[in-house]
Amino acid sequence: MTVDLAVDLGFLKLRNPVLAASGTFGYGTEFAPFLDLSSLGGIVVKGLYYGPREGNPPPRLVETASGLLNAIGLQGIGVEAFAAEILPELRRRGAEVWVNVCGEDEDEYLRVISFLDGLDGIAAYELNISCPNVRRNGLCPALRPDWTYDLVRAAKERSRRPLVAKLSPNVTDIVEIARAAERAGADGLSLVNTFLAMAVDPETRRPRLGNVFGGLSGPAIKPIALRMVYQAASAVRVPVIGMGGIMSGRDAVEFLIAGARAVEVGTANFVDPAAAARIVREIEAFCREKGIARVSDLVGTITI
Amino acid sequence: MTVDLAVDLGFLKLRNPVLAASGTFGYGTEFAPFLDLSSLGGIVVKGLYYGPREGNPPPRLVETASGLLNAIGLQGIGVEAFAAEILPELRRRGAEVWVNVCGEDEDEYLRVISFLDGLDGIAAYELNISCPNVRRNGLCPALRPDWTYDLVRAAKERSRRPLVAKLSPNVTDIVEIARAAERAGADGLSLVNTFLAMAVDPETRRPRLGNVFGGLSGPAIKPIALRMVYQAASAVRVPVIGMGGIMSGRDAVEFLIAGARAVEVGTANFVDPAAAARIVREIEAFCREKGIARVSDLVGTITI
Amino acid sequence: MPYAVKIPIVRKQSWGDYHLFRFQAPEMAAAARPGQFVMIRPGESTAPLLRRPISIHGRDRGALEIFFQVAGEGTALLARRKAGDTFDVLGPLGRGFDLDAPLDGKTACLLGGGRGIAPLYFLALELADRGALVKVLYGGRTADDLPVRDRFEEAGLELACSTDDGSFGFPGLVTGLLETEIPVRRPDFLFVCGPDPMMKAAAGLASRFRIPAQISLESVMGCGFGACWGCVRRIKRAGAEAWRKICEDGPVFPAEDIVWEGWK
Amino acid sequence: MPYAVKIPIVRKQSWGDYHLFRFQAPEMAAAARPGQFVMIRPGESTAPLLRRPISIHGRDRGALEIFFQVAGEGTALLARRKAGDTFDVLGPLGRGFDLDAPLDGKTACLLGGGRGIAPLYFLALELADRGALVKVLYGGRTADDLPVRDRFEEAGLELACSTDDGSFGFPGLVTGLLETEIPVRRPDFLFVCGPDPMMKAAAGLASRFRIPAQISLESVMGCGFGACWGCVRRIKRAGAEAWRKICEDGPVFPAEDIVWEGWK
Ligand SMILES: Cc1cc2nc3c(=O)[nH]c(=O)nc-3n(C[C@H](O)[C@H](O)[C@H](O)COP(=O)(O)OP(=O)(O)OC[C@H]3O[C@@H](n4cnc5c(N)ncnc54)[C@H](O)[C@@H]3O)c2cc1C
Ligand SMILES: Cc1cc2nc3c(=O)[nH]c(=O)nc-3n(C[C@H](O)[C@H](O)[C@H](O)COP(=O)(O)OP(=O)(O)OC[C@H]3O[C@@H](n4cnc5c(N)ncnc54)[C@H](O)[C@@H]3O)c2cc1C
Ligand SMILES: Cc1cc2nc3c(=O)[nH]c(=O)nc-3n(C[C@H](O)[C@H](O)[C@H](O)COP(=O)(O)O)c2cc1C
Ligand SMILES: Cc1cc2nc3c(=O)[nH]c(=O)nc-3n(C[C@H](O)[C@H](O)[C@H](O)COP(=O)(O)O)c2cc1C
Ligand code: FES
Ligand code: FES
Repeated sequence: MTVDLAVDLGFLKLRNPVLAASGTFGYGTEFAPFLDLSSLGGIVVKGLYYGPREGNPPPRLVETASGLLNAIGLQGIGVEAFAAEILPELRRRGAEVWVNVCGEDEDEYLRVISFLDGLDGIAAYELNISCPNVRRNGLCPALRPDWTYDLVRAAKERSRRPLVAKLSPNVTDIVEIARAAERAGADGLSLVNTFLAMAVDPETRRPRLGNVFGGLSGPAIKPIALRMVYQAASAVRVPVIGMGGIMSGRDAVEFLIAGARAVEVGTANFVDPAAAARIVREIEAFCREKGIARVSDLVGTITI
Repeated sequence: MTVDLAVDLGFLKLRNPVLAASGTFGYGTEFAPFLDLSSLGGIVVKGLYYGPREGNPPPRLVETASGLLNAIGLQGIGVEAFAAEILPELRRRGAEVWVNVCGEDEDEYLRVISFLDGLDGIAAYELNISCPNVRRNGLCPALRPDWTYDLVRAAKERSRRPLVAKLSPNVTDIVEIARAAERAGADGLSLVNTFLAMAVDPETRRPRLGNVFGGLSGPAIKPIALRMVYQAASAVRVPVIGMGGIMSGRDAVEFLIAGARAVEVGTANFVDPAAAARIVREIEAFCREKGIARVSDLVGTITI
Repeated sequence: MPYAVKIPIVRKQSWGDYHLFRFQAPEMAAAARPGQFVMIRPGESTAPLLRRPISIHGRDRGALEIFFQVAGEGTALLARRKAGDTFDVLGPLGRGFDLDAPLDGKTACLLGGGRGIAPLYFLALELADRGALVKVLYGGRTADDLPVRDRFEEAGLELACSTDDGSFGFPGLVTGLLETEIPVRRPDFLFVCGPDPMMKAAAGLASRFRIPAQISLESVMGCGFGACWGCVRRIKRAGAEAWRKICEDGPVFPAEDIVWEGWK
Repeated sequence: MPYAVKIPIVRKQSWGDYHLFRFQAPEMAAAARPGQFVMIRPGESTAPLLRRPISIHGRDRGALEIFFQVAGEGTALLARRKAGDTFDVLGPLGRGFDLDAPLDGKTACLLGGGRGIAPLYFLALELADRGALVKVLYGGRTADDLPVRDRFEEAGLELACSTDDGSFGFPGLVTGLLETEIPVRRPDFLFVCGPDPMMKAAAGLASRFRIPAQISLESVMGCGFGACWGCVRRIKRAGAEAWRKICEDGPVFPAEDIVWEGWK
């Protein structure tokens, strides 16, 4: 039995529902030794500001129980170097490229989009309105529906490409934020970004991260992420891309059943650099075993 | 070197900073075979409604990566049976008893407090305004500052005992809620309760919990809980009791350093029924090793 | 209550996914009664986090035995231990089988499905000790799922087996085997442990033939000693139904008290 | 890039908290260069989650060796493996030591502190192969912290040891030993790996005596292959300071490029 892995996001057809999550897949090229980049549904490259960024002082990573706490602070090369050095290589390798768009303020988000709009070979933008590592206190637009609405709307008006808004889990009511992003014209939603968190070193009595706070990802957060994806997918019509702690095909299937049209694989890429491709195969094997002809037949089939 | 383990909450002196967390220590008596109940700073008994409660249909527990997802739904015996069967036994054993107060509505919270006010041998109330397992969608008073304020204020006015408000982590801004509880007259705050979460069984395509959603606890949540405790403790003057994933004395010390005046031990009690007493000893050993004469000297000493 | 952090494993036997461990635990062994269980910590890290409930399979002087099947991550980790390693064991827990009725000369049928055979070995020996005539019915999917059948025979206990695929013994479900046994043997008591559908069917037969039956239930357990209220099932007592804790009020219940419907 | 999920351990040696493993990995061994490292997964569960970076300690035909000290949960789990078990290893990774300069007849001083000795054994053999005169300075807290000193001697490499407590060799820090060596031996090159304060002090000496030094840095690593940007340290290059990835641009850097101040 062959399984049809393709999923239709409405604004874009994916060869399969697995994307590599932003910031956990470098610029994509780092993974070329480990997997065929064209075998994934897509790769969301590391968050891009307009110019190069310094990032936060180390330590930037702390391992926690089944989780990873990071405060990279979006160190990166900026759009020009991306266009010159990275994008051509990704296209040559047949990758479906998404760009995670960042900005210090609305103006920078729009400048990034304008610049990228001028390039070929980008499938969609993921608007990163939810990074907890840029401001010390974890503030970001996705914490409030009005901020979310304003920024998504401005970005959508500027963009010539499909725009997916990436939401934060650090909110009381994810549905309210999801609806605001939809109303503002987002073509899809992706969630969750990392949870604002911290760790303290009892020896030094200092925060373990140079940046004090960081973002928690990995298997630890999966149950909370899955709940939010389910709530968001139940509340909006645009497609939802789910993520948070996906390590295996079965984890991915949980998100699809809960309503995600596609998934992103994050922290797992660090543990197993071939994880994203493996998860595609594991989803396929799951469908075959259960006699499911199209992976899209799983989406949103949860029975309450 | 002897270490002074006592901590002063202002409204109450504790022999040491370790309490057993509500719902994870039964009614206390279940643990008598494993530890000396009088050796703890206190025990917060399982949440009490006025009358007996059925609780949620099983499955009520799912293990997740370094976490426990529960939807017990506060099954319990009610205040009268507690007064008759449990409290005398706890007093006989020398336990410092806190009661976790629940209610379907404000009226029930107040009736529980009135009833308990008539009993001797209770040290304080922990007002459970944050249980995600009672309403299907996880709604609870601690999600909004105004709801928090109103309920805490009404409860405080009625109560003849110190009242600690137990906060929910499922909020955008824990500081706003903490301040509302403080303004309303709470003598202290305890946090965090569990994170609203879910799990899906790929085989049946159903939620793994009978109640669909549940509350996530255990080591998985520690980094998020610690961040919130730090934020709350930095924002209010009343003492903060910290919890979330504490498994060891070092975990407890992280919370104390971040600003908690005491801690509660939850899920760890299931894994090791003597955990709370062990954690007291481990905190003491930590202080001795570092030459810290009073455990209270650790509180809030984080250097940023 | 005996409680030991580290208990040395003195013997291990394995058959594919099934494992039998014997560990030295004199206090626990002295206190143990058939139908009780222990909670074993699968590892030292936080994943898996909780202890796993495993029935007491046998007792031999100061040693206890457990018999289990790998079902997931926790039992897989347990299975990796070797003789000489240690287990972190809490127990004995639960109420076990009610053996207060006069048993001498009575006929007892023990019905075990798959890993559900675990508590029945200990029980069978105890019943035999008390003069009961014991017949064990042991069902599995295939002949490979009946690894401990020799133990019963070596202990001189009467045994009949069934397999779903007919590869050994009676072809079909073990409840089918029970149906053929009842008219012949007219058991005074039934003791049952296995998968839910099998126990439900056995309870149906017990009720039809008016044989008092005790059933050992399973449930996901958070603590094993009554503190978390996570392990409940629907139980009828004195006419009233309630969610009752398997770990404390059970795991063994009279068949007629168990409410099979409407909880899953 | 060689990448193998399961690599069999063929030999294990242990000295207290220190362990030396040899595993069969022909492709990896062929590709490995001194100063490179591998990422090893501590277990199969999600806690611990990430791989741990460990230097390549030695190469012998198709086998690689690692030498490590238990520092926490991850390395404790690794230490529990036995010969016959497998490792989940990713590598070789990183750029390793720069050996492009002419080495024949040159004098190289290798400075290893504690577990920092790990990459220097592989390096020492390679340098000797290329005709360099190698002197290894190996420092530890006590004599027990110098477990692999025999290996150097057995390989015919010149070695001097120091201990902080004076229980073996030169009493004091290994950088103290270096200070006594420099005037005597006038090394052409320094290669250093150890705790940060020791490396910083060694860099100071290198600069004072104008000896080109290469230093192998450590940092917490998320991936090991340049994808997470978690492992950065402050590095100066062409006059400009930046957070550079240890795993990709290093772990070995010229001493003068490392900015020791203001990052921790
Ligand atoms: C009182 C009692 C006695 C038991 N005695 C034995 C025994 O002697 N031998 C034996 O092989 N098994 C026994 N079990 C079952 C055993 O506890 C489970 O197989 C084990 O906990 C599964 O853990 P895991 O990590 O391997 O699998 P998991 O990955 O946790 O689960 C695998 C599957 O088993 C289910 N499961 C998980 N925990 C339990 C549980 N506590 N009870 C029932 N199903 C569960 C899960 O929902 C899942 O479908 C007993 C259970 C109880 C409640
Ligand atoms: C390139 C490289 C090569 C290394 N080679 C070796 C080697 O050959 N032999 C050896 O014994 N050790 C080596 N290390 C150090 C080793 O990686 C750490 O000791 C190990 O990751 C600690 O893991 P753990 O789970 O045991 O301890 P944890 O509990 O994770 O940490 C224990 C302590 O070590 C610190 N730590 C954690 N991870 C690292 C890390 N990656 N680098 C530095 N400190 C860390 C923590 O902050 C903590 O203070 C190397 C490190 C790097 C970066
Ligand atoms: C090291 C690291 C860097 C990240 N960088 C970004 C980023 O640049 N942009 C972004 O939107 N999300 C970023 N994230 C969040 C992930 O894309 C993802 O939302 C999150 O990690 C949850 O998924 P996971 O649990 O599978 O890792 C980063 C996560 C990690 C761990
Ligand atoms: C099974 C279970 C039952 C709980 N019941 C209650 C309760 O009745 N009242 C309450 O305020 N919190 C309850 N909690 C939350 C805990 O008190 C605690 O806030 C939470 O578990 C986080 O701490 P931990 O990670 O140490 O478990 C319960 C938690 C668990 C796991
Ligand atoms: S397992 Fe905790 S109450 Fe039964
Ligand atoms: S460890 Fe991930 S970039 Fe270096």
